Amino acid sequence: MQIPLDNDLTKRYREQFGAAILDAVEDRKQPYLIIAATQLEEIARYSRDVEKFDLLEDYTAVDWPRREKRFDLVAILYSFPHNLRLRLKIPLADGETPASLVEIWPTANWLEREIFDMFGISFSGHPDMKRILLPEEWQGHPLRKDYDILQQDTAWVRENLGIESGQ
Amino acid sequence: MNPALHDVLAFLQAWWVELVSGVVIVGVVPLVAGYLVLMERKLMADMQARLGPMRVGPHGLLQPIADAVKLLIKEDIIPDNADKMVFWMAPVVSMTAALTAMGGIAFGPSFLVARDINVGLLFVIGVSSLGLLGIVLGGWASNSHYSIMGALRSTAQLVSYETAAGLALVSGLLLAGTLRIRDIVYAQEQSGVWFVFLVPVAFFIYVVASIAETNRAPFDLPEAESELVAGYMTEYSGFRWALYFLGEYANMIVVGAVATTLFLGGWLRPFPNVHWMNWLDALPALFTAAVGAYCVFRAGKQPARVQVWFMWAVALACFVVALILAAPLYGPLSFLKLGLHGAFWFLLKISAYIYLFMWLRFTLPRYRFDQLMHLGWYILIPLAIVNVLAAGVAMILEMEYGWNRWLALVVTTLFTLGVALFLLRLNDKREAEASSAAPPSEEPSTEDSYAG
Amino acid sequence: MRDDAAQKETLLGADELVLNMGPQHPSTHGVLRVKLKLDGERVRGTECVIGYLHRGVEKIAENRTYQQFAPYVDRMDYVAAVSNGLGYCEAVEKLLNVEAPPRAKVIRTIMTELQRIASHLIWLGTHALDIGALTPLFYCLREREEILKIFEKYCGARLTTHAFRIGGLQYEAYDSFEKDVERFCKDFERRIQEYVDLLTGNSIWIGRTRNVGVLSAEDCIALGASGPVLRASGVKWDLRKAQPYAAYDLYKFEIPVGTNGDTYDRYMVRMEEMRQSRLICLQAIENIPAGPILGKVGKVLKPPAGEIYHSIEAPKGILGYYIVSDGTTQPYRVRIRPPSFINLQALDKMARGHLVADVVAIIGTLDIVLGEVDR
Amino acid sequence: MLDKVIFFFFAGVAILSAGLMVTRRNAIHSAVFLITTLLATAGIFLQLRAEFIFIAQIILYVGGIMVLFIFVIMLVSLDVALHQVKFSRQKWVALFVTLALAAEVGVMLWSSRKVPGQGFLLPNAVPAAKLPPNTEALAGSLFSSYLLPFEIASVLLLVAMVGAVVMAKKRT
Repeated sequence: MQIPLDNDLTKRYREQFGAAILDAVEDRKQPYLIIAATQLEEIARYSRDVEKFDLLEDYTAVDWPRREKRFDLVAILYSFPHNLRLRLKIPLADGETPASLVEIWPTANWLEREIFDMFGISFSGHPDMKRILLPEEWQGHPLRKDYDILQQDTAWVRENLGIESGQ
Repeated sequence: MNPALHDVLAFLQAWWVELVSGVVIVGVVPLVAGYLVLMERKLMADMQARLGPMRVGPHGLLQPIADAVKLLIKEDIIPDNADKMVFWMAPVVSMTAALTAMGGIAFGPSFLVARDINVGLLFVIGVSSLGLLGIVLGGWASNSHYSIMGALRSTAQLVSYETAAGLALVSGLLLAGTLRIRDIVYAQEQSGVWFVFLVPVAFFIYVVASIAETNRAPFDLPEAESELVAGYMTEYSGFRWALYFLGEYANMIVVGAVATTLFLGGWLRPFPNVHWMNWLDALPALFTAAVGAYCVFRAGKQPARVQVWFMWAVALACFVVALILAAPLYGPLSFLKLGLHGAFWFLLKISAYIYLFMWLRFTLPRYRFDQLMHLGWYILIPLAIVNVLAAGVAMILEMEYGWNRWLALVVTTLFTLGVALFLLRLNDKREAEASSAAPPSEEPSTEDSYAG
Repeated sequence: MRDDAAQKETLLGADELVLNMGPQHPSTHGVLRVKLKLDGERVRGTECVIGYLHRGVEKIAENRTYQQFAPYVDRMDYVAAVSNGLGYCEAVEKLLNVEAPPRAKVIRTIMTELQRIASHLIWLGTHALDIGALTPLFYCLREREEILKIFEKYCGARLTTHAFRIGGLQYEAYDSFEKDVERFCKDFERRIQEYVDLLTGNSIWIGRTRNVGVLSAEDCIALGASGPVLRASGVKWDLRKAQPYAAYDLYKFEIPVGTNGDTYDRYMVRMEEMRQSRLICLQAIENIPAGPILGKVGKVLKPPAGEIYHSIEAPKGILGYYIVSDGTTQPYRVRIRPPSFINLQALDKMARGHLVADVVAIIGTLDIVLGEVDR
Repeated sequence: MLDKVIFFFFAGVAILSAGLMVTRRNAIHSAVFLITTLLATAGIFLQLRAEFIFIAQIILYVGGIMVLFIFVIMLVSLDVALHQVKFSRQKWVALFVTLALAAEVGVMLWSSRKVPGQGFLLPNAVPAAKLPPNTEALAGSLFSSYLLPFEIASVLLLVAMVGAVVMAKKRT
């Protein structure tokens, strides 16, 4: 159902950022751009200021362990003036540190922390890069595909909760 | 006879009424406080479309006893880092103060513990204000942030509102011309009217300030449950906690009694000097009889047999009390009238006062601390001062210039009300300025304001 | 927050007090823990510590089939389970490219609006309780009970209803469904006046909520705050109007907005939203189309590979589902955009410079549910 | 007899807690013992039928001043104060002053014994119950013969209060 997208919006993005826009796709009538992590901050700023995507509705990641760049960061933008949604997908290799978007959308603060917590992607320039949902000493990042659903930080559980296992 | 024994006997002979009353206070007030709690819970339930305690005894009437037993056998926790001595002592101070203050109250012309202390009213407010020490010390000793904040709040609050309450009492005292509890009531009997009608503003100030003094909503900030968990009582459990609670409810009775004594005519019935109103003397008996009749009426509708019996028992008790209250109406027994009817009217007035407290608690949200202080310092205290002056002026007008008492008081009260309006306007203006001038968030750029 | 900045001179030279509010505190609405940095009673900064209720919902989703996961979403925002279910079902339907039949859509709308009222009632009761008004809570619970009774009659569950099914509805509406909803809605107008009488004009209530936790429209958008929080700041925006889903395009309703973005405005907005929800329900029950309640979906759901983002206007704000399918029966990735989580971020901005008592009011006005914050 | 028991009880409590108040390290404990001292003194006042002074002692000292003392002590961090040995160097000075004071009081008591009926110890003075009510008497003398000193004192307090407010305002 994915079809290549070539409307005015994508044209403007391509004009502005050229090679940094790796691809533009429409999936089930929802557009998304695949962009390079290097230009993330500029593209985000452009999206907010020029294209008026003023709301960062959600910011998350997907793990594709077999791919060369195993993560997709997914930023879901919404524009109040145009009543329009756009997704930015940023492929990332393990260990890459994309720029933090906190300066552009303050709402990214906790969302990036959650991504760090769940996927282990660290954002450079984030004011407070630490775990948010899991305890700070927890080992492992649960939403990675190689983190089994039965897996847990048994040592942490034993030490802090005083029980053998949380399962 | 051994002179020491003789001394003791003489002492007992002179003071037996007071001693018995003291024992009664210590023995009965906890029970009364327990039933005040039950009454509060039942009233609250009624206003909130639910039933309240229903399980222990018919209609939950034994709930206070169950609560007391529960609190007694509960584990007594003292936090590790608490100051043991002060922690242990604080609730006792609170409760002792409240119970001692009660000793100064005349529940009727013949029920008075501290019989001829000539600073009676001062004694009551002075000693009851010592309860604050228990709160402050308890808050400090718990070694917890919530407790200490509760203690700080309560210090600030009680010191401010005690000033207002004291000043409000002064304008009543000016009319009475004495501090002796009994003489205050006699003064009202002579003037033929309760002081609440002579100095209504003072009464209003006292009502507000006394709510704040007893830490009741909407001024229950020292123990604001949703902010400070339980304020100064956070770390207390079991019976120590119960002592605080007891102190608080005993304090409610005390402020109710003070207001009743000074403003509501003490043990006097309404219109004490109007002869054609003498039929009011029958009211206590009729009232209790009516309660009994209602119980009989309800008894038929109770679902369980136990409840039916219980209702009958209550009805019977009511009829007995009604008979006792009716006894003074019979000529030869009329010497009982002052004592029995006095106690009835006094307790009725205190109950009404406490009911007002509870009603307010169920209805109103809680003040914020700064709002509370503003209300105290910007409105109540200035108003109370003006009111004292006004009452003084009224008395001078009456005594020196021969004005009619009512005229003088109406003029000065109107003046005080004008001042009140002015203060309120001023307060509104100040608030409006404050909200427009100062943005609520005071650190815009120095720190990253979005940081987690 | 940086600690060096916290070492400021405070009243009487006393140290800055760090007050640990929660995770067991009467008014943090669950297991939220807020570290308050205080100068006396004035808040210098806050730090939320969350995750006490983390259950790994998103991880669970990857190991369940689409249908199996549906009940789990009810456990996030457990005071508005129906809305969660609606969002999830519609997202999966979009992923499958199927549509629920009109009858299902209308019933979904009614249920969701009832749920919105129920959720707002819980908010109103607890918020008022936080501010010290004891009584509204019980009135609110009384009315919520009526709604829960309707839910119970409809699907057997009261709280975590799992009322809808991917492709339509699980159950046909029971016989007196319309009558029950109508009776509730007729009655509710009178009931709502009781809350208004207790709170709206009360000077203490106004004093406690006016100019407390002010959030401008720009701040709201920057912080991602949505739902009534956003509308109270004056942004007339509601997903039910902006991008209608279910059957919302059929009904007339207003979007209430505030002007100051303070706690009082949020209160007024939510109160009006309840009235509007009531009107939607009344319009909807007038004409529930006949027909099937389940669209053309198979027993085994295998959405083609791809992804979808679908969001709805939940009682607390934008509730979004981002679902990635790899063509199997289990979702490859489910991301839930929880409105409470993102709204809670605004707490620090709103609470600075206020008193401890205001923090309580602000947590209340954000209307968070920790099940959703922590997931 | 009973009067004596009561008197010695109050006096004993007052002296004992005064001693404890000086020797306690913890400022709050000191404050608590000071309160006890003040209350015991108030009790003695009551026994002497000086009811107004009794209640003034309670309201002003215990209910007002001591509460504010504790309020301030709570605000100041106690841990620091506990570890400091502040007054140790003044030990000898303190001892000297105490002895001097004790000697003074002793001399006074001793000399007063010489004049019968005018001593400082008044155990056999007029029975208190026969005195006129002293609240009125106190008011009478305060507002007539001692009006000027009374007003001066109140103005002084007002000055102190205004001064405190000014000093507190300067800080911010």
